[in-house]
Amino acid sequence: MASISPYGKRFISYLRREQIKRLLSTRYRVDGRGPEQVRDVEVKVGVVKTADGSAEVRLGRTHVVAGVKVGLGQPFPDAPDEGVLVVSAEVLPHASPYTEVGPPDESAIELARVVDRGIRHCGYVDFKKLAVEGGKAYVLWVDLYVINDDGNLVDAANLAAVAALRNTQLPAVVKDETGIKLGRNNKSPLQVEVAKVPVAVSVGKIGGVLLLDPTFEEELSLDGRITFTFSEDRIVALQKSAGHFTQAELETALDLAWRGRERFASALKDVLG
Amino acid sequence: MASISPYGKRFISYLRREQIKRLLSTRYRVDGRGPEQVRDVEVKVGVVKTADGSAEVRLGRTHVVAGVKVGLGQPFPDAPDEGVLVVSAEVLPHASPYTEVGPPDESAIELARVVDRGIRHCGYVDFKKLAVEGGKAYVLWVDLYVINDDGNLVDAANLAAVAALRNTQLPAVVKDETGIKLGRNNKSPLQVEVAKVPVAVSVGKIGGVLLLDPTFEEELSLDGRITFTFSEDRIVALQKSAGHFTQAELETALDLAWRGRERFASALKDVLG
Amino acid sequence: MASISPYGKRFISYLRREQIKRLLSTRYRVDGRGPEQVRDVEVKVGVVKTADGSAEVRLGRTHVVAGVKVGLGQPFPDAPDEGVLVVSAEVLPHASPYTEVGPPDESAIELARVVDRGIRHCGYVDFKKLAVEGGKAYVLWVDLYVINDDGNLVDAANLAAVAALRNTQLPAVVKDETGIKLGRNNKSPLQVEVAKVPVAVSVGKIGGVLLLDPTFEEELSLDGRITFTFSEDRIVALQKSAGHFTQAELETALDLAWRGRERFASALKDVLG
Amino acid sequence: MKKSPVPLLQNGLRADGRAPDQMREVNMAVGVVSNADGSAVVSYGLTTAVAAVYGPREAHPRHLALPDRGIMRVRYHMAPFSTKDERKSPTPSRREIEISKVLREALEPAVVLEQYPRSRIDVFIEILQADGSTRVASLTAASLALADAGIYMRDLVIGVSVGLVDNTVVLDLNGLEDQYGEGDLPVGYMPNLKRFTLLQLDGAWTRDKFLEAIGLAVKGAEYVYQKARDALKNRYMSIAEEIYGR
Amino acid sequence: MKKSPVPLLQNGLRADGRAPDQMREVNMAVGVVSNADGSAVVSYGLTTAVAAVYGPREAHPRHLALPDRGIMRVRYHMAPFSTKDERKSPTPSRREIEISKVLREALEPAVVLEQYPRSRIDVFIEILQADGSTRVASLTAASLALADAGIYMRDLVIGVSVGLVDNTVVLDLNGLEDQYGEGDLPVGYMPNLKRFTLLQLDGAWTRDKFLEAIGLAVKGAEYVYQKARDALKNRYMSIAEEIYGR
Amino acid sequence: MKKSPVPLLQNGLRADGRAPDQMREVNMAVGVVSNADGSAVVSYGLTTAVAAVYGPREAHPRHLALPDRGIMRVRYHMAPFSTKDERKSPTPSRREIEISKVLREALEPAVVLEQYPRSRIDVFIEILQADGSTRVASLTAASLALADAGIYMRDLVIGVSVGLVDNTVVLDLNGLEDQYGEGDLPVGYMPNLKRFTLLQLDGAWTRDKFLEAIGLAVKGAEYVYQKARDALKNRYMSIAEEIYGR
Repeated sequence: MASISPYGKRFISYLRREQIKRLLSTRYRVDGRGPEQVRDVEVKVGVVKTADGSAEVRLGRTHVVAGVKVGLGQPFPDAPDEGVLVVSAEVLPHASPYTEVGPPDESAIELARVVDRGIRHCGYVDFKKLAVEGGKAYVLWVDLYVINDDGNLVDAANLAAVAALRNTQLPAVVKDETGIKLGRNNKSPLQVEVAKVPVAVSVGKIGGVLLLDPTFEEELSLDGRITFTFSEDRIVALQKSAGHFTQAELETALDLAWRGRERFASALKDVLG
Repeated sequence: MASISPYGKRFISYLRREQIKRLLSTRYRVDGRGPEQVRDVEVKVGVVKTADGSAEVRLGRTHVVAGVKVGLGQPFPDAPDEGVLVVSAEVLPHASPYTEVGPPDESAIELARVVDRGIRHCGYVDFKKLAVEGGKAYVLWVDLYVINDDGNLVDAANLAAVAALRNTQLPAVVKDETGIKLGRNNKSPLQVEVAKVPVAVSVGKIGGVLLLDPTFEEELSLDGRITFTFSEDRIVALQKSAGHFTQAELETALDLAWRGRERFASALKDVLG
Repeated sequence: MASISPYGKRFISYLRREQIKRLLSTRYRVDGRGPEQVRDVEVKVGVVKTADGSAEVRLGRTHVVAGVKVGLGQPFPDAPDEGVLVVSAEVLPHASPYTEVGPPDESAIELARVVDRGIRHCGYVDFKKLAVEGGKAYVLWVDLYVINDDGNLVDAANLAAVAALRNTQLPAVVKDETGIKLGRNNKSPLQVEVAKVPVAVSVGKIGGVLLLDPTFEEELSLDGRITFTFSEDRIVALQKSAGHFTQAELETALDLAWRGRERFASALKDVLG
Repeated sequence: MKKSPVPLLQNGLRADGRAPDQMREVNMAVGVVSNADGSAVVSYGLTTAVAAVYGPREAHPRHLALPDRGIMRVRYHMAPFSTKDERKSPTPSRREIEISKVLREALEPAVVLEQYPRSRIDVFIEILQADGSTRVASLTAASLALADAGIYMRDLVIGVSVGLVDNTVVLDLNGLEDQYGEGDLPVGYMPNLKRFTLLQLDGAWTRDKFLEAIGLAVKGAEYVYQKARDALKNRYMSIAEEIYGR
Repeated sequence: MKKSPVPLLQNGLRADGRAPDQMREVNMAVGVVSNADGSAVVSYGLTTAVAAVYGPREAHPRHLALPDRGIMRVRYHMAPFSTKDERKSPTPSRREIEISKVLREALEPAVVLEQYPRSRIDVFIEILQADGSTRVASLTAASLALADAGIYMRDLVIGVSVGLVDNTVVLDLNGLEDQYGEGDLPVGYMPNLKRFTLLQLDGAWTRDKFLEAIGLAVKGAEYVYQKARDALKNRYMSIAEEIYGR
Repeated sequence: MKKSPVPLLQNGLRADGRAPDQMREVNMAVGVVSNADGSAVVSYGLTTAVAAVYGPREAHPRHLALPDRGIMRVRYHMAPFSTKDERKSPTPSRREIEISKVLREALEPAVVLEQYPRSRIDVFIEILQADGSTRVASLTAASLALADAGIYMRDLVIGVSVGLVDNTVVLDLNGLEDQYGEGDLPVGYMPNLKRFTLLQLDGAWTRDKFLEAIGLAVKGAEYVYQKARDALKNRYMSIAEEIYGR
């Protein structure tokens, strides 16, 4: 309830942290990757049969499921002729020993909102096509479910969300005496503009070295962290979520993220078709 | 909010527990009863004048009040032509030194839901008769109020609920320019099928002995606990709520509960008419 | 959520308390005032441009802002032809080192309700004129915002509320195809009956001495506290909020409050016009 | 003020037949909740409040404990079936939260909290039936429950309401008078110490009517006080019987 | 009972082609959540439950710790996209809170909590797909996750449901049978100790049908138990491989 | 993007008459909340944020305290009457919770938390009027309040927003430009250390426009920084006057 920002108690030992830094100064990471290297990434769609659209992403040992449910509702007052997108994120208590049971905390809320901002305005989904007669609109409920957290949730969750939307089937709108309803026996694919798919790429900074796709223990050692979301050649979302950056670092991070974008985009290729 | 199940801190001293067990091995209970004996039970109806139906049950020193309020609402989507039953339970902070102030905890929720399941499908209330024109339905709000907890809340609360329903007067449905309302000046009795009244009977197990109607301190010594709800000769609800049972114990408990049913049914006789 | 009344931990040292009492026995207060003297009071209206009405009150170092937002809603069922008043109070965490972040606590709720009762029935606002065709009504949301708490919040908040209402502009009711709305481009002043303005005056009791306008540290030393709200020559609200009073003290407090009323009323003069 | 469906005052009598200075039937019983350290049920006409006291017990959470005196918590709550029309939501309303606070502040002057450092005394009040004057019936019930629990008290706090009906001062408002009358003035009073510990007010009162009402409240409280003393005496007698036999 | 859109039983076979005493396809895997101390995913047909165990760890908040044994917390929760029709609100419902309680009480008899004084064992269960029998699939998943975490256990608790369809006792209800059948009886059973730790019931059952159903549940549980043992064996084998090489 | 009711840019000037690189009128005052350890009010045009700091004080609840440094809590909240149209619900929205987090993370790099082990510093920010750029005005106000409280800081964090309007990069978005423009880029910047501590972005930006915007943000922050230094100087002067007389 309180919006006041609490502190989680996530520790990494001083020794391990120094080890990560020392190794990185030789441009190696403790899991053997180079700074610009992304972990193995796997994207599967249609994994949740009860959802209207779904996807599962494994980024190293990070594991995220996205499920889309389509509903009917009121459009936003300032966009009466558009569908509605609601992105929520839940980091399951399964995901790490630090996760508390309860409503989403500030980190989960930030995760959902960064993914949401990437999708909302880039043109990947044409919300104008999701208006429904009678002043109603389709509501796309995208639920991001983190099952195991080994770092870099934003990049993984963004992939899961865009893949699940690609996989989504819109139930038909049915009228009967009591009003307008959704008929799940008659579905058609949600149209998405594949070329405009938003891709989020996070860049971490440890001891002056910029790197892609940080793991959980790297995240505990960060001096800075920033996420860029790209759609085509545009930046459509940005979130500095730890530390600080000089202007030169910012430019370097942007270029590094742009290169990382390729890696994630290619993992989506089969899924987007 | 969190559905995670917390632990209450309810203790009984080791010595008292051993005393209860030792005595029970000779088939006596610390309050002088035999294992199959139910405490004095008293059922009164009409005790709350502001309610549309009410009853009060004293089972030994356990004291439960049930109040029924009738409202108008939407039927459930999967039963558009039926009335709605909502059973809630509150264990008042009055009831014992262990009760915390706050929204109902898991035990109160379980209590309400077990009583609800007993009533919902057994035919005691004919929900089809509670549909109201214009797509609306009567809502029966049954509030179970535990004022003093000396054990066996389920059996007492079930008695209070069925007696309060028997005592309920349905306000007439009135139409005016603003729509449909309830008129409390014009009431008629809620029809219940007396023969189908559901009766909940709990069986406790302490050191291998099965017993009826456990007190609060016996409940702190239980190795097992199961509640059967009967309507006519059918089992209409069942809830194992502590420990474990062998198949043989289960059959014995069922037969014991069936005998206990008589005792509670006779306490209802005057009330049900 | 829980309505159980918690204890704040607000302390004043024993020595300071004795100092306040000793000085007061000579009819002096630690800030140099006499018992019947009110601190400097300043009332400004129109201080929040985004609100439909607003005011700011400084009573010594106590600082309260009131903002009025006008909405459309349902009238109360027992007053279908009247507008609706909703007074809320929030003591900002800014206001003192004792304020916790969270939903309004019992003190903030009491503050809002005492101010509300003063305004609701005295005729200052004619709620009959706030009905809107089609079974709707104007809703006056009055939010009392305590920015700095140096005592006597009720008197200050009441002044801010009545001044903000005097400053309020009612948006016009506009009809379009989707129904009734408010049009904020077309506003007209909320009519208030200036002569009936309710004025709240609190009286504190310390060691037998009655005094007006207690400061925060005086409030921590009170043996009694009572607030009278006057409209014309009537008492329209009353709240004993600490300690106890004899009948003689009660009469003296009433007369003292009546004299204090003048001081607050004159601070309102320019604002009410 | 809305117009009442029936005249509130006719030929000097109220709609329920009472004289202006007459209480409804007052009933009390002490020791009604067997698990509680102290308890009481009080009814003024239909209005029924049941109070239970637990304590003194260890203050918890511990950072709330005070080194030099006990703390008291008070909860006033209305049962969902206690009101006349629709079911009341069980979630505490702002009204219930405010009343919990004023009841605590009405009881505190009577309880010798200095006797109970680092301890907590909990007072729970539930309204089972509401027909006006619920907060003042609660106050009487809470006082009896505290006394039943053996808590040190300077005096009982007795609650009564007075009101304005057709510009006449009346004692012990019922629901109808509360809804349609011109004023409501709930009072908490310590009859021996002659002090007011609860005072609230609604409506529009002249100074004279207000002081007249205060005077009537004192009389009403003294009447209820006698009933309360009897209820406590009965309780002690029955405990004594239990212990020493007849 | 509402009428099913398709016959639930025809020529001795159920709507999905199963015999009355036949489970749906049962799949299990252990060690699926790498951060957890133990984990498992179990599916009965479409119904899929993933369980993770953390602990034993220090009980926190500390006043909940017990000096002589560990405490166990269990959370059962359904994903918003796990149900067939509308999105389910993620706020725990009363149903989910009750099931969390009965699952905890079904697991406690199997866990040797005396081994873990002052500690806490957390069991988190999430339903990813729901098609009937979710609580019993949860029970099996939780047992496997506890075993995977190396928690001392007296036995596995295996969950299966039995139900009444056209007055025939059937094993492992799916969503259709749960919604339109005449009775649902979820069971938790320890196959070695031969004890029931979860029993609930809906519908209307004669004594005979009830006992017949209990008998069928035992058979179903024994079948699932073999699968569970295999899943644990596979997990140990793969760990052994990791450690000792092929 | 929706179409604006008025042109956002015409003849090189914005709807409110500003040049693209021009801030609205900036006003600041320090020490405005007398009970707080530090406080400030900052306005960029209509947008008004008032910040108060309490601390360092003992971290509470104690299990949140860190042995080697202080913790900081930040709350960003909007008054119900701060928005243009309907009353805003006072319950913190997801947006307010996210902004509280990014503001804390924008302030942390500037505060020498190592100086305050086991302590807590609380920063409370309230938006009294909202007309765009509320989070960046909050950042400036919070920095001033922290400095006013005498908290050790490496630099002030200055907040400004830049945006895209008709494909032109503009400084300090107002509400209209925020709603109808093509992009919003709030920035937190430490002018002496030349480091960015807050960066968010909405809309669609090419690399070039993004870098141009960052450059403009730095200029805007340097301008606001001079105002902030003056406001602090005034505060110190008035304190000095109080202490040493004129």
